[in-house]
Amino acid sequence: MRNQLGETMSRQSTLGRIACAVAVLCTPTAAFAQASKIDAADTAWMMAASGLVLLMTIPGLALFYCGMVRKKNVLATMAQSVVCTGLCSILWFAFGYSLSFVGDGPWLGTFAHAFMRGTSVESTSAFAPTIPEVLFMFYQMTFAIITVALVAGSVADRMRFSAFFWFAAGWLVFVYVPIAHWVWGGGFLAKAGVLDFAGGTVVHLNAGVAGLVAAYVIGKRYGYGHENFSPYDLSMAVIGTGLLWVGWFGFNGGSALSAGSRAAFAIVTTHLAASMGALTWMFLEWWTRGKPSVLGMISGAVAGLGTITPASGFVLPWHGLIIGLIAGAMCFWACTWLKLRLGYDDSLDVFGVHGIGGATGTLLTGVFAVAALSAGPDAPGGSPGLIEGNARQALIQLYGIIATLLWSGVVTFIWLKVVGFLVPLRVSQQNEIEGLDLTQHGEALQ
Amino acid sequence: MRNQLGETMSRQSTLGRIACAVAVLCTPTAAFAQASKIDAADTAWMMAASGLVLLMTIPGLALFYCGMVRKKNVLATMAQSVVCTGLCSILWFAFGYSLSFVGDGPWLGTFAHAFMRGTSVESTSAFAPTIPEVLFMFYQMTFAIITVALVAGSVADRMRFSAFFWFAAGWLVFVYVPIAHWVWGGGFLAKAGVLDFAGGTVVHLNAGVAGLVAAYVIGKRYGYGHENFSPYDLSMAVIGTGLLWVGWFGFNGGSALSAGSRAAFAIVTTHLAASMGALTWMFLEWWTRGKPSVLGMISGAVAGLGTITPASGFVLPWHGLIIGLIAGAMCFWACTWLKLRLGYDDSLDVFGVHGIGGATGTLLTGVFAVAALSAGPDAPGGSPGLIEGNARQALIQLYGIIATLLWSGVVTFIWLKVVGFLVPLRVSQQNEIEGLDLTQHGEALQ
Amino acid sequence: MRNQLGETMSRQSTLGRIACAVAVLCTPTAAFAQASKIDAADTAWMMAASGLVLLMTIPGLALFYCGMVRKKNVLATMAQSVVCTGLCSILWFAFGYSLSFVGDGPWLGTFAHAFMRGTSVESTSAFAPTIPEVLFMFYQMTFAIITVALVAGSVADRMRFSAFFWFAAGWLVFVYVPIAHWVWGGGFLAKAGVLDFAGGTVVHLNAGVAGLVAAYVIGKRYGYGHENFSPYDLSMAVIGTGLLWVGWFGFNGGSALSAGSRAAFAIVTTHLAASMGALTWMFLEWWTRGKPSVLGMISGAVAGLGTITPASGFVLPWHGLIIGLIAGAMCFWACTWLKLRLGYDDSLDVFGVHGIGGATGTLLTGVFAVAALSAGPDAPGGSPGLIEGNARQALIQLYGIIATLLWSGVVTFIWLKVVGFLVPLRVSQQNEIEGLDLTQHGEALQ
Amino acid sequence: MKLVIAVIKPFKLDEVRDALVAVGVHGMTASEVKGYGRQKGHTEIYRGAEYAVNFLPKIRIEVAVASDRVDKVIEAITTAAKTGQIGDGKIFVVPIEQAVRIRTGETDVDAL
Amino acid sequence: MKLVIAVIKPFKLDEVRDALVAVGVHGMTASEVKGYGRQKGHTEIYRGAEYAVNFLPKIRIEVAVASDRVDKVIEAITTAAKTGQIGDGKIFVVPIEQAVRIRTGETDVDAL
Amino acid sequence: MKLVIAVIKPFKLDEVRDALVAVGVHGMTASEVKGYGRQKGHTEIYRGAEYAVNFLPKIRIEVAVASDRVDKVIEAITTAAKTGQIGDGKIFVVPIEQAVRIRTGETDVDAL
Ligand SMILES: Nc1ncnc2c1ncn2[C@@H]1O[C@H](COP(=O)(O)OP(=O)(O)O)[C@@H](O)[C@H]1O
Ligand SMILES: Nc1ncnc2c1ncn2[C@@H]1O[C@H](COP(=O)(O)OP(=O)(O)O)[C@@H](O)[C@H]1O
Ligand SMILES: Nc1ncnc2c1ncn2[C@@H]1O[C@H](COP(=O)(O)OP(=O)(O)O)[C@@H](O)[C@H]1O
Repeated sequence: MRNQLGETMSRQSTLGRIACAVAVLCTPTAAFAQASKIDAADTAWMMAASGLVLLMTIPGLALFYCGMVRKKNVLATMAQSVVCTGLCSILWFAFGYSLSFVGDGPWLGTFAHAFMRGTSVESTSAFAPTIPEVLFMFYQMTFAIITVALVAGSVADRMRFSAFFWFAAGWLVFVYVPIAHWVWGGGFLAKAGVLDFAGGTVVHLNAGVAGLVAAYVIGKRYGYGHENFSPYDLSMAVIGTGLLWVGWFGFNGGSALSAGSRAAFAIVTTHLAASMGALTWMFLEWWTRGKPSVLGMISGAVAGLGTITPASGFVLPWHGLIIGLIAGAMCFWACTWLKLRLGYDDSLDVFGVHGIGGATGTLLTGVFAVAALSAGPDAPGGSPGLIEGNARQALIQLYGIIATLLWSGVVTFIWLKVVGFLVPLRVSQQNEIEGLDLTQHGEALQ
Repeated sequence: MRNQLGETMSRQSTLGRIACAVAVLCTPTAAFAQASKIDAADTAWMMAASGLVLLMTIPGLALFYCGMVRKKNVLATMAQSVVCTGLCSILWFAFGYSLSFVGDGPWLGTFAHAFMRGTSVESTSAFAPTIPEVLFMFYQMTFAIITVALVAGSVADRMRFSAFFWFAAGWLVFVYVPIAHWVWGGGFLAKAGVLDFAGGTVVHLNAGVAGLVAAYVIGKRYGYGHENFSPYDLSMAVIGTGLLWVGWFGFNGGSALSAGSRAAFAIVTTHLAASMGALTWMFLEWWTRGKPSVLGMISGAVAGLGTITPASGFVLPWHGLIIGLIAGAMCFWACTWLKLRLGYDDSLDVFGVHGIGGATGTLLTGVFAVAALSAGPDAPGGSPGLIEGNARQALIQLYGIIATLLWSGVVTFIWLKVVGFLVPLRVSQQNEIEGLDLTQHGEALQ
Repeated sequence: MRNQLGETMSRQSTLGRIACAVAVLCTPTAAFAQASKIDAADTAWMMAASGLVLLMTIPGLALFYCGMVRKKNVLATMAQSVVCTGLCSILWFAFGYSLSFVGDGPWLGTFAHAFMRGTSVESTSAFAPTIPEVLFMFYQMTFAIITVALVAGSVADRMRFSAFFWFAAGWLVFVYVPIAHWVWGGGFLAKAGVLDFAGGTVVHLNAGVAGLVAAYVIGKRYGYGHENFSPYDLSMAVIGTGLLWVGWFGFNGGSALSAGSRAAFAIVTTHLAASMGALTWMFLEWWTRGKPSVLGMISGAVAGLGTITPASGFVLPWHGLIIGLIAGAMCFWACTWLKLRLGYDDSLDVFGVHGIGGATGTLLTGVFAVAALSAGPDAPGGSPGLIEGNARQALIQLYGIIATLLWSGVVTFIWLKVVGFLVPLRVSQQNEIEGLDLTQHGEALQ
Repeated sequence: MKLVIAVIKPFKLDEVRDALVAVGVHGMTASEVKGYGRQKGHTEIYRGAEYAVNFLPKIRIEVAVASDRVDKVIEAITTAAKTGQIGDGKIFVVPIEQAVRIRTGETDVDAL
Repeated sequence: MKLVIAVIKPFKLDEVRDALVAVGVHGMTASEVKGYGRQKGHTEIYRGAEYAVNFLPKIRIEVAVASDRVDKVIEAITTAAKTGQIGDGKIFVVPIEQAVRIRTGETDVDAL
Repeated sequence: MKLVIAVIKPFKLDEVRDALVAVGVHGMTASEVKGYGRQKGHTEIYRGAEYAVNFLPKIRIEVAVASDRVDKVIEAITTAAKTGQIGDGKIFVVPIEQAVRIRTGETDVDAL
């Protein structure tokens, strides 16, 4: 019947199509009366998980980021997270979800469920058969939001708000949506067998690479290198980290898409990686700089969280400790050594933490994956990793990393050029000195 | 048996009655052993939802509000949210709940479940048959708390703390409790068929109107109009907005009182309205004032959230976009034009955002309501709205709006006069200049 | 089979043992396919509850505490909560959990489940038969974290970070783990019948006593008594309180370990105690000092929350009001009178609020316990308290209090001396004046 | 030239600025300070601890003016800043030997 | 009359105030400043970036006193503010030509 | 001795300090101030309310120097702080009659 609908509608205006959504939705008059394969417990958990993931962006990421910038840019930094939430939610609902998760083409999905048309209160997605499809759409929406918001960190303190707005819109559509389809929506990377439980490639590597490219394209902040850029209020960054940390349980635990052991294992593995990441960065800093900073601890925690993300549902809790250790070390090295060598100005280390972390985690997933965790009725064998003798998995993971890296890097670059052609990407030096809060938003912290 | 008890107790002191609660509660010795119609999944979701709604007040609303006042009044503004939480919780448990949700008189409920007497671990309310009644009482408690706390925003910066304390107590009892009973507790508005899923009339319009009246009665802040009242720290308001936004999933999603599709639909619809509200306000401000402010974005988000509240469980996700758009525009107009015309000083725009939003949303519920969403075993037909050909619903909604507006306006006015007779409503001008933190609470931000 | 494993492994290195965990885990190839006694709804609730309890520490407690110190020590205070999270999580997973909850010796558990070895995705703990054991381990982990983090409050502003790190590690192992086993893990206090639903002895009294001892051992802050130590930013403490309050629903409600009436009752009882505690402290302060401070309200709320903790699952909601009243009064007295008399400098009143509250609540549990609430298949009789005629329970509670008080006091003292022998417990006076943020962590609020 | 230093109550700043502009002074530098004097402070209570706060928030204004306009300026400030209650503040006049406008290098009165 | 300007270490403020009150000075104006001098600062590290902070927090006190009491005041401040370590601060004395109490209009010494 | 008071644009502080050090001045005291002058401010909009902000953030530097070095100091500050745009700020020179180093009690030029 959905096909029929598709045909009958192909000749109609979008609004007409939307109208149809209602039609379709209304056919089963007493919807809730009918028996449904929707599970209440899974639904309860996924609603909570969706809330947790949104909490990661507003206020989590907004706090984490704004706590690291200078006073004059605090509100502008928050504005980026807020506007991403509003903008990406609408685009995702409009067609982003459908293009990512509906239709199994190798490159992209279809518009079949644009505006959730053709779905009813009974509908479920093949990817999450026990919860309402609208909830699955929403859960995935919160991932899209935070990925775009993450990128903003690299251009903080200097990108023009209007330019960011356009950048965010296009980046979601041209970069995030395709990659989400490739890895999670049944695209060619999924078919190739790439393992990414909650977003090592789709979210973190993707955002990290885009951040790096954006930092290069937009250039260094005025005064970078000699002026004192110390954060205005790190306590905000710590609060943000707490919310990110807890929210991540919804991010990784929710990616099990049901309320069972796998979700619980993912949460515990995630928590241990974050803990180990925090201590690792702390000790490395203590050892190399003489003092363990709070910024270091929270950076390590976020590094651990980002790195364990793709692995969380495929590896055991104690693997989380090992991955967290590697994450803390790799990201510490990237932020304190690599960054200086390469000489780019990624304001809030989106690449150093999420890019490096995402890639590392995706690779390690291929190393530590434990088949038993991913085994299920439809995949009795599960997905073993290198340690369980399946060396090929590591290569497949590498394949996924490279594909993501290339697409994200190239398309981000192109899209930035396009946007830069329409509106200057960067504020005037005068405005940069005055601060973005006042010049972009006409308000300021007192 | 509950009736028997009622009789035997009618001659006893409250404390005696409380004692009875125990008695009753203990009759089923091994309570938890018995079979129970309480559903674990619904209970899990409603416990989470209750937590989310409380999170909206402390710290959500406390942050949202205190971020918009001047430094000298930050703590006093937070104090209002904190004291509302403590005070209203006790009054609600004592008799507020029973008067609102127990007994189906047209005007008011009864004292039957005062202090939850006459209930056991098995008890459920007819309004939420699958969760413990004590949990339903608690969930509703969090609504009562935030409604009273919302009103505080209009008199921020100048109301005497002691006066606010008395105002809050009486307002809960004389204004909130009756209206909650009328609309949700089987009162005359419920019987008339007014649709209010999560509080367009009971919570937002109610708080907005009370705020407007209070602003008029208490008068403008010293220096209003010429002095610079810019907010001390909008970043707090942004954090608060994030918590309000996520908490609202418990507010609207929880109003389904079970963990199913309807809750999921309500959450998604709510989120889309908030997103659209934020962008609408942002663009209107950008267009009319030249700059998109962060305060504008979050005001629009809250406007969208408040406006979608009554509709969230009756309309489709994409309706959320339309309602969010209207919400952003209406509230922007109310806060930037209407307010100046009418010349009242509603410090934090309780009326402009919640009053206007609540009324708009309640009306639009009657326009967009989709029968299929509210259809269920007990109401196979569901509740259609104007678009589905049931024009009458719009009128019924109007009826609900007017009833709420009148009762809230008149009784708030009377109660303020009564309180003002006992203790001055307003602090001395001297104290207002020094700030409420120091003069009302003897503490201050450093 | 687990025993077999135990034997075969006893001769192997820890790492070897860890490896075995995998082995064991993998035996059931298609783990998730098999039928399981794990309940989805309970799992959903306990995952949410675990998140809520972690939220209490980061950022809840971090905010509550850092809001009460001086600007120069804000980050250092947060650092203590963050490092506790990382450190205690790893130790708990490594062997803390196993020593506390696995094996029923009177004094201590065993290493059987170190690193969760010997457990599978199917495993459950006898203490929580309907959720994955790994989730139970994690839930308990969040309790261990916050208990250690609580202690930090008494030595804020002056303890050397490195010393705190060592202190925290040892304190968890030597103080928390044994007491957790005694009361919750089937140890001698459990066998004696001590009732402690969510941590009156294990968490609050324990942390409070340790805090008192630490305050004495480390000594008063430089300038204590004559210099102005007013808090830098109480708004942070209020935010923290909101998160603690809501998180406590996971703390006490989660201690039911399932999503049913008992969890709901515990949450409501907890909330009422917090509300009453807040109002009680507020009125006492208003009456004795002339002004109701926000710090007073939140202190009262936390006092109520800490005090109701052991009772929450054993008493009725209205008992929460009484216990909250007593809590507010006792802790107010302890912080404003007792403290001055005894002349110790417990920076953030860990003893005055949590020590006194924990002891009071544990005792009152023995007074108000209602058998019907704890009655279940395995304990048809339930646990009655003094009011229900079981005076003995009050004595048993006293026994639990004394045992906790002695062990915590003595071992904390010894461990502090040991740590002090390895590294000075306190920073130099010079550093104390400059502030811990700069001198311990090399960063500061701008 | 003279440097007129005035310490006033914070909420009087706008009025003082307007008064100065009215007498033709188009520049000034203000800063937040804490003042100790006859005006009694308040006590803050934090749980067990009570602190007497004697330094009260004030605004310090610095105005450089030609010597012949000092009296007009003093009068303007006095009238604008006065509430008649203790704590209104003080005005001190200090000699300026040289003044320079950084942008142009102009000196003395031209620099103002 | 003279304006005594002292730059001291923040934690010495209370002692200095008491010392001044002891010698009969009942008013002063304090402000938070950042001082650069012999006293070496510290470095702050934020991930990859290291910043040398040379401006250290100090408190600047302004006290207007009758000329004949300047020495007593200087001595009081010196003794109270001294720790003997680098960074104790400075005292500068500047002439005041006029002083006014805004509340009463009193001038010169009466204004203090 | 003279007290050189300069009001400059905040982001120029480091350059000015370096310039002063270059001419052998090894101490100074800086504070955050708000300046009113020719440089026009901005308006902030909060929902319905618009506020014109005319006091702009500036940094005020105080440098005590021996009389004979005043010109060198003024020149150093001027060159370092100049952007050529309105709002660069001012320099005022005030006489110092006495100076003391609290730590040592040294006076006059030795105190600097
Ligand atoms: N001797 C002084 N030197 C410098 N500032 C002073 C002096 N005396 C008072 N002040 C400043 O003037 C303010 C007001 O003085 P105060 O004695 O409180 O009231 P009044 O101005 O009515 O005499 C004080 O807060 C302080 O900032
Ligand atoms: N030439 C100067 N002009 C103005 N302020 C100065 C000058 N030299 C030092 N100061 C102030 O005095 C403070 C202490 O000076 P410093 O040289 O560090 O130590 P000491 O006072 O022991 O000589 C500095 O932080 C600065 O605020
Ligand atoms: N008469 C004055 N007295 C004290 N400070 C002044 C005076 N005039 C200007 N200033 C300070 O100098 C700053 C710059 O002055 P302004 O007129 O804006 O630009 P310019 O320095 O280019 O003339 C002002 O912000 C203010 O702080």
